[in-house]
Amino acid sequence: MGIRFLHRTLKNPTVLASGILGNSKDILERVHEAGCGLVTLKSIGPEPRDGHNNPTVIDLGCGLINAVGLPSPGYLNMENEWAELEHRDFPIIASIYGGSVDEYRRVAEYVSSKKPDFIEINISCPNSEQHGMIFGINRDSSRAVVSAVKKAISVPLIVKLTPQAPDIADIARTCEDAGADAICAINTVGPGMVIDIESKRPVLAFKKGGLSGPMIKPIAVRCVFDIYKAVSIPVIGLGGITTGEDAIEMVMAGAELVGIGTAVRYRGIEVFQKIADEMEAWLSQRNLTLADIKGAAHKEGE
Amino acid sequence: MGIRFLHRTLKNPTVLASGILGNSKDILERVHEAGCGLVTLKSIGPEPRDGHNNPTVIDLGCGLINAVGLPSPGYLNMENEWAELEHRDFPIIASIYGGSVDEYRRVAEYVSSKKPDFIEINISCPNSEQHGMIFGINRDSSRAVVSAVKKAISVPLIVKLTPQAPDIADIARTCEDAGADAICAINTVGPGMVIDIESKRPVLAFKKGGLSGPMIKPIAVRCVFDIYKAVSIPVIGLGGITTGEDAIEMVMAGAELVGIGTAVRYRGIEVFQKIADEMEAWLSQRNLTLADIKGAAHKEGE
Amino acid sequence: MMTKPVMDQKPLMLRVTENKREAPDYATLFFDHSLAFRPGQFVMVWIPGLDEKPYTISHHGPHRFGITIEAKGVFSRKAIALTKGDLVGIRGPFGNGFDIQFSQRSAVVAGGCGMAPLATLVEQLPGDTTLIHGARSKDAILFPDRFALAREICTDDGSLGHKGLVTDLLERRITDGGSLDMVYACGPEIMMYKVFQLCETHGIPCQVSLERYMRCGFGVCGACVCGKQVVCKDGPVFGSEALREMKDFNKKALLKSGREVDLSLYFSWRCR
Amino acid sequence: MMTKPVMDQKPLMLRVTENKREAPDYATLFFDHSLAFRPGQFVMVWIPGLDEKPYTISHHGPHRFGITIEAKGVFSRKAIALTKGDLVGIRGPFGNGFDIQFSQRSAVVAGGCGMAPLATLVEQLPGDTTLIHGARSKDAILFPDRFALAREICTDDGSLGHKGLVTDLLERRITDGGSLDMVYACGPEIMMYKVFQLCETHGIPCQVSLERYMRCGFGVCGACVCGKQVVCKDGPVFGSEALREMKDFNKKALLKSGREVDLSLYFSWRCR
Ligand SMILES: Cc1cc2nc3c(=O)[nH]c(=O)nc-3n(C[C@H](O)[C@H](O)[C@H](O)COP(=O)(O)OP(=O)(O)OC[C@H]3O[C@@H](n4cnc5c(N)ncnc54)[C@H](O)[C@@H]3O)c2cc1C
Ligand SMILES: Cc1cc2nc3c(=O)[nH]c(=O)nc-3n(C[C@H](O)[C@H](O)[C@H](O)COP(=O)(O)OP(=O)(O)OC[C@H]3O[C@@H](n4cnc5c(N)ncnc54)[C@H](O)[C@@H]3O)c2cc1C
Ligand SMILES: Cc1cc2nc3c(=O)[nH]c(=O)nc-3n(C[C@H](O)[C@H](O)[C@H](O)COP(=O)(O)O)c2cc1C
Ligand SMILES: Cc1cc2nc3c(=O)[nH]c(=O)nc-3n(C[C@H](O)[C@H](O)[C@H](O)COP(=O)(O)O)c2cc1C
Ligand code: FES
Ligand code: FES
Repeated sequence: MGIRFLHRTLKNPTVLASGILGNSKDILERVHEAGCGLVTLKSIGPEPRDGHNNPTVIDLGCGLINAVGLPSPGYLNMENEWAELEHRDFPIIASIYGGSVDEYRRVAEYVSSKKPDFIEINISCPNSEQHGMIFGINRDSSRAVVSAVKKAISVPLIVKLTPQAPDIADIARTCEDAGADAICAINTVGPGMVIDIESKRPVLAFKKGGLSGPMIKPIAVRCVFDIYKAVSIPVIGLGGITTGEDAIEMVMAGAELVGIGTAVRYRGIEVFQKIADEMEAWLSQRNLTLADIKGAAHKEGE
Repeated sequence: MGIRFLHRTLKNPTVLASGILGNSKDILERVHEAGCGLVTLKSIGPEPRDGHNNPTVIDLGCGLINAVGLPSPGYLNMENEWAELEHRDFPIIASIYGGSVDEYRRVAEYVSSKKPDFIEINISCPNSEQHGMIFGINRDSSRAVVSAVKKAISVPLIVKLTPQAPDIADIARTCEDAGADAICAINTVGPGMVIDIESKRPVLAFKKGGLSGPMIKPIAVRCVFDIYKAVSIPVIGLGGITTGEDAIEMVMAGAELVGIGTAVRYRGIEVFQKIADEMEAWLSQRNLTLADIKGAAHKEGE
Repeated sequence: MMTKPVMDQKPLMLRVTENKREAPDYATLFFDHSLAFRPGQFVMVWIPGLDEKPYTISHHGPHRFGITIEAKGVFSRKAIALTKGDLVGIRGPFGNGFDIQFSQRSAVVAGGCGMAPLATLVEQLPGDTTLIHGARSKDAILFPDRFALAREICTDDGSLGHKGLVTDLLERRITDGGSLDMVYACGPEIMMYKVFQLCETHGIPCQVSLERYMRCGFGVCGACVCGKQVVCKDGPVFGSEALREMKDFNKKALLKSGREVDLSLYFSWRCR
Repeated sequence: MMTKPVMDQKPLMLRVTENKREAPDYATLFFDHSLAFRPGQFVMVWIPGLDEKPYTISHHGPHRFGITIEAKGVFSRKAIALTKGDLVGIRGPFGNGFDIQFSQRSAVVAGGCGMAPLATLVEQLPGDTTLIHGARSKDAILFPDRFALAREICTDDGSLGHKGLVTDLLERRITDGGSLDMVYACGPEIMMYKVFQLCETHGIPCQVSLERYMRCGFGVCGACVCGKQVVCKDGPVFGSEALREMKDFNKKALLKSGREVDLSLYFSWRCR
C-alpha cells in the first residue's frame, strides 16, 4: 500500500498523530518499525514549557480527555533530538506552535533548518490559555500564521485544524490560499470537562481538556468531508480511527492519509501495522485500491 | 426533591429534553407520571415541515447521531394538541424555532397564548440548513432573537444554546442581557457524519447529524460550567446524562435542572424516576441537598 | 450504579441472498445472517440513497431471516425489485413481539400483508390453532403452502374461500367452535379494531400489531407515538388492556411532520 | 473486526482506610478495595486539588491494597499526611509487573523505597530466595518484620547490617553461594544499573523496575519514554534483554517539559 504524499513516498497511509509518544528518535523509530508510514513529533513551542500538572490524560471509555498543556523543551533545547533524527531512515512531520504569528514564524524557520520532511503548524490546540486554538477558529489569524510560516520554511507545510472553527471548510480554504500544502484534521474536540463528584472537582488539573478517540470520529469524518469539498490539497484525516474500517471511512470522506493517536491506548504501538493490514485486506477482498475509494462518500447515486 | 424553578415548583429536577417523544399530551403525561419534573415539547416551527428522510436517528453505542430535521406540524396546526394540553396537571416547556427573527417572534407570540409554563427558543439545532443554529453561534443574532421573543410572550423564556458557539458563555451572557429567564445547554454536538463503507454513503439521509448521549457529556458539563460562571439566571444542564451520578456532576457544574434525552434509549421512559431516585440516594447518603452541591465544582481548595 | 450499555447499532450491511416473489405485489427478501428474534419484532431496512422503513421479520432460521414486502409506494416497489447481492442496511430487531400463549384454543387473524408478522408466530403455535387469512383476492394470499395447520381463507372479491371479511370468519369460529383463549391479529388497522371489538364482546384477550410512521425504532424520537404508547418500543404488539386505553387506536396517527391526523388522512398521505 | 474496548478509567475515588507510619519518612496508605494486580504494577494516585503521581502497590489482599510512600517532595509529603477517610483517586493498575520465575535460586535486591514494588513479589517467592535490602540507615528499612524469609541488610551509615551497598552483598552472594537464576531489583537507578552490570558479568538474567515522570500511565502521552521503551506500558519492569538495548538506562530521562536531560539533572529537577 505504498502511497505518494506530496514529495514523499510512504510505506502506507498511517500517520502517528502529534503529541503521542513524544519526539525522541528511538521511540519514533519504533513506531515506524511497528508499521507507521509517517510519524509526527509532539508539537514544539517557542519556550520551554512544563505543561499542566496531573491529572492530564484520562480514559473515558469511548476516548480520552487530555489537557497536557503543550509541554515543550522549547525549540532551542532539542539539539540532541535533532542530531539523532538527522540520521533517520523514516519520514517525519515536525509539529510546531506559537503564541503569536512571529513566534510561529521563528520556531518554523529554525525547525525547517533541521530538515524534517514536513512541518505541521498546530493552530488548533484547546489546552493552553495562550497558545494555538485561537488562530484556528478565525479566518484572518489562520491566514496570517500560514503565510508567515510558509515564507520562512523550505519544506512542505501542513496546517492542523480544530473542529471548533464555526466553518472548518472555510478555514481550510483560507489556509490553502495562504500557501498550505496539506491540511491535517482534526485536533481534539471540545474542550470538555469531567467532574469527580466525590471530591467535587474537575478531574483534570487544567479543568478542561480536549476529547479524542472513538467518540470524536463522527465529528472528524464530517470535518474531513467538508474540507475535501473545499480544497484541492491533500488532507490527513484523524480523530478516533481505531480500526482499518475506521480508516477506510475516513478515506471515503476524503482523507489521503489517516492519523492515529488515541488508538495506541487501545491496541498498542502495533496499531499502525494492524490498521494498514486491515485496510489492505478490506480493499483487496473487494478488488479496490485506496485511490478508488478516496472521497467516495461524495459521489451520489451510483 | 421538590425544587423551585422560576415561577414553578417541580417535583424533581429532571427535565424531558425537546425532540424526545414528541408533543402529544398523552405521551408527555406518561413521561411526567414516569417521574419527570418538567417536560419539553418537540420544537415547533413556523410552517409544516416533514423533516428529513430516514435514516434520521442512529445509535453509535456511546450515543446517538440524528438529523431528524426539525419536523413540525407548524404552529398553526396543533389545535388538538393545545386543546388537550390545556387540561394538564403537569408543567411544560414549549420549544420553538424559526428561520428569521420575525418567525421566532410570530411563533412565540402564538404559542405564548396557549399558556405553556415556559417557552424555550431553540437557537441551536444543527440539523436543518435554514433553521436554528445560525442564531446561536453569533452574539448579535442571539440578542436579536431573544429580545424580539421576550417582548412577544407572557411566560418565562428559556434559551437553548449550542456548544458550537466559539464562546458559549458569551452567548449566554448576551441572552441574559436580552431578557432570557433561563439557559438550556446543550443541544446536540457536531455535526458529525457516519459513512457506511460498504455502500460508501453517509448513513443519515441528511448526511450530517447532531451527536447526543454519553459521548457528549464532557462537552455539556464544560458548557454548563462556563455558563454558570457568566450568568446569574438558572441553567438547565443536559447532554449525555444517563445516571443519577451524571446528573449530580451536571449540578456541580452549575445546573439548576437536568435535562434527559438520549438516556430514554438506554433506560426507558422510567429513566426520569430512576435518575431522580439515584440523585436523592446519593445526596442523602452524604447528608447533602441539591442546593449544597450546585456549582460545587467552581469552589477551589476546600 | 448501572453501567452504560454499548450497543453499536449502525445499519448492519447485508446482501440479499434471495428474492422470492410471493405474489404479483409481494416478495420476500432473504438474508443469510443470524438474528436473535421473537415473532412480531421488526427491523429497520435501509436502501442506501433512498430511505429506511420498518419491516417485520417474516422468516426466521438459525442462519437466515427474511422480510416480506408488499409493493405499495416508492420504497416498497424498489425493495421488491432488489436482487441477489444487493446491499441493504439492517437495524434491529426492535419492538416487543408477541406474548405467546401456548394455548390449544387460540386464533390467528391475518389481513393481507398482515400475515408477515404472524407467520413465524403461527409456526410456533400448536397444530389446532385457528388460522384465518383474508386478502384482496386469491393472488394476494401470502405463503399458501407454508403452514402445517389448516387455514380459513376469505377474499374481498371471492376469488378464494369466503367472500367477505376475516371478522366474519372469526365471529363464526367463536360462535360455532366455542370460545378462545387468545386472538393474534395483524392487518389494516380498521380490521384489527374490529377484531379487538369482537374479542371484547366475547371476553377474549387479543394482541394486535400496529403500524405507524417510524424514525429511530427505539423509543426516542416520538414519530410513532400512539396515545400513551410508543409503538416501536412498547409495541408494535399491544394486548387488550393497552388497546382499551389507547384512544388513538383506529382513529389518529402522526404524519412525518408530527402532525396528528385522522387515520384515513394518514393512510392517504402514505399514498403519495 | 475487533470491537472497541470500553474501559472507563476515570479515577476511582477511594477513602484511605488506614495510614500506617512505616518509618519517619515512610507511610503506607491502605484502601479497602479489591484490585486485579501483578507484583510490580503501579497505580496513579490523585490527591484532588494537588497532583497525580504513580505509586507501586506494596500490599495486596483480596479486599485491600496499600501503597508505600517515601516523603520527598510536596506531593509525597502531603500523601503521607493523609488520614483515615481522606479521598484519593486511583487509576490502574498499569504496567507489566514482574515476570515471576519460581526458581529456588533467585535474589531480590531492594534499595530504600525500592522495597515497595518488591514486597508483594517477595511474598510469592520460595522461602530460600535471597533478599538483600539496603537503605540510608536503620530507620529507613521498610517492612522489618513482614517477610518469612531472612533478609540481608546494609545501610549507608552502618546503623544496621553491612555498612555499604547492596551490590556488595549481591556480589558476595554470587561468589560464595553459587550462581543465581534470576535477580529482581528496585532502587535508585544507579543501584539498579550496578546490579544489572553485576548480573551481566555473571551471566544472570535480571529484572529491574524503572521510574520516570508520568502523565497518562497507559502508553500514549510519551512523558515516560526511555529509549525505545514506554516505561508505563512496556515496563516499569524491564529484563536484561531490554536493558542491554536501552541506551538511556542510567543516563537520560525526560523532564516534565519533555526535555531530555542527564539523569542527575532529572533527579535534581524532581527536587524542586
Ligand atoms: C412495525 C412495522 C412493521 C412493518 N412490517 C411490514 C411488512 O412486514 N411488510 C410490509 O410490506 N410492510 C410493512 N410495514 C410497512 C412498511 O414499513 C412501509 O410503510 C410500507 O412498505 C409502505 O412503504 P412505501 O414507502 O413503499 O409506501 P408509501 O409511499 O409510504 O405508501 C404507498 C401505499 O401504501 C399504503 N400504506 C402505506 N403505509 C401504510 C400503512 N401504514 N397502513 C396502511 N396502508 C399503508 C398507502 O396507503 C399507499 O397505498 C411495517 C410497518 C411497521 C411500522
Ligand atoms: C512506576 C512508578 C512507581 C513508583 N512507586 C513509588 C512508590 O511505591 N513509593 C514512592 O515513594 N514513590 C514511588 N514512585 C515515585 C513517585 O511517583 C514520586 O515521584 C515520588 O513520591 C516523589 O514525588 P514528590 O512530588 O513528593 O517529589 P518531588 O517534588 O517530585 O521530588 C522531591 C525529591 O524526591 C527525589 N525524587 C523524586 N523523584 C525521584 C525519582 N524519580 N528518582 C529518584 N529520586 C527522586 C528528588 O530527587 C527529590 O529528592 C514511583 C514512580 C514510578 C514512575
Ligand atoms: C495526550 C495527547 C496529546 C496531544 N498532543 C498534541 C500536540 O502536541 N499537538 C497536536 O497537534 N495535537 C495533539 N494531540 C491531538 C492529536 O494529535 C489528535 O489530533 C487527536 O488526539 C485526535 O486523534 P485521535 O482520536 O486519533 O487521538 C494530542 C492528543 C492527545 C490524546
Ligand atoms: C432524536 C432527537 C431529536 C431532537 N430534537 C430536538 C428538537 O426538536 N429541539 C431541540 O431543541 N433539541 C432537540 N434535540 C436535542 C435534545 O433536546 C438534547 O439537547 C440533546 O439530545 C442532548 O441531550 P441528551 O444527550 O440527553 O440527548 C433532539 C435530540 C435527539 C436525539
Ligand atoms: S420511531 Fe422513534 S420513537 Fe418510535
Ligand atoms: S506516562 Fe504517558 S506514555 Fe507513559
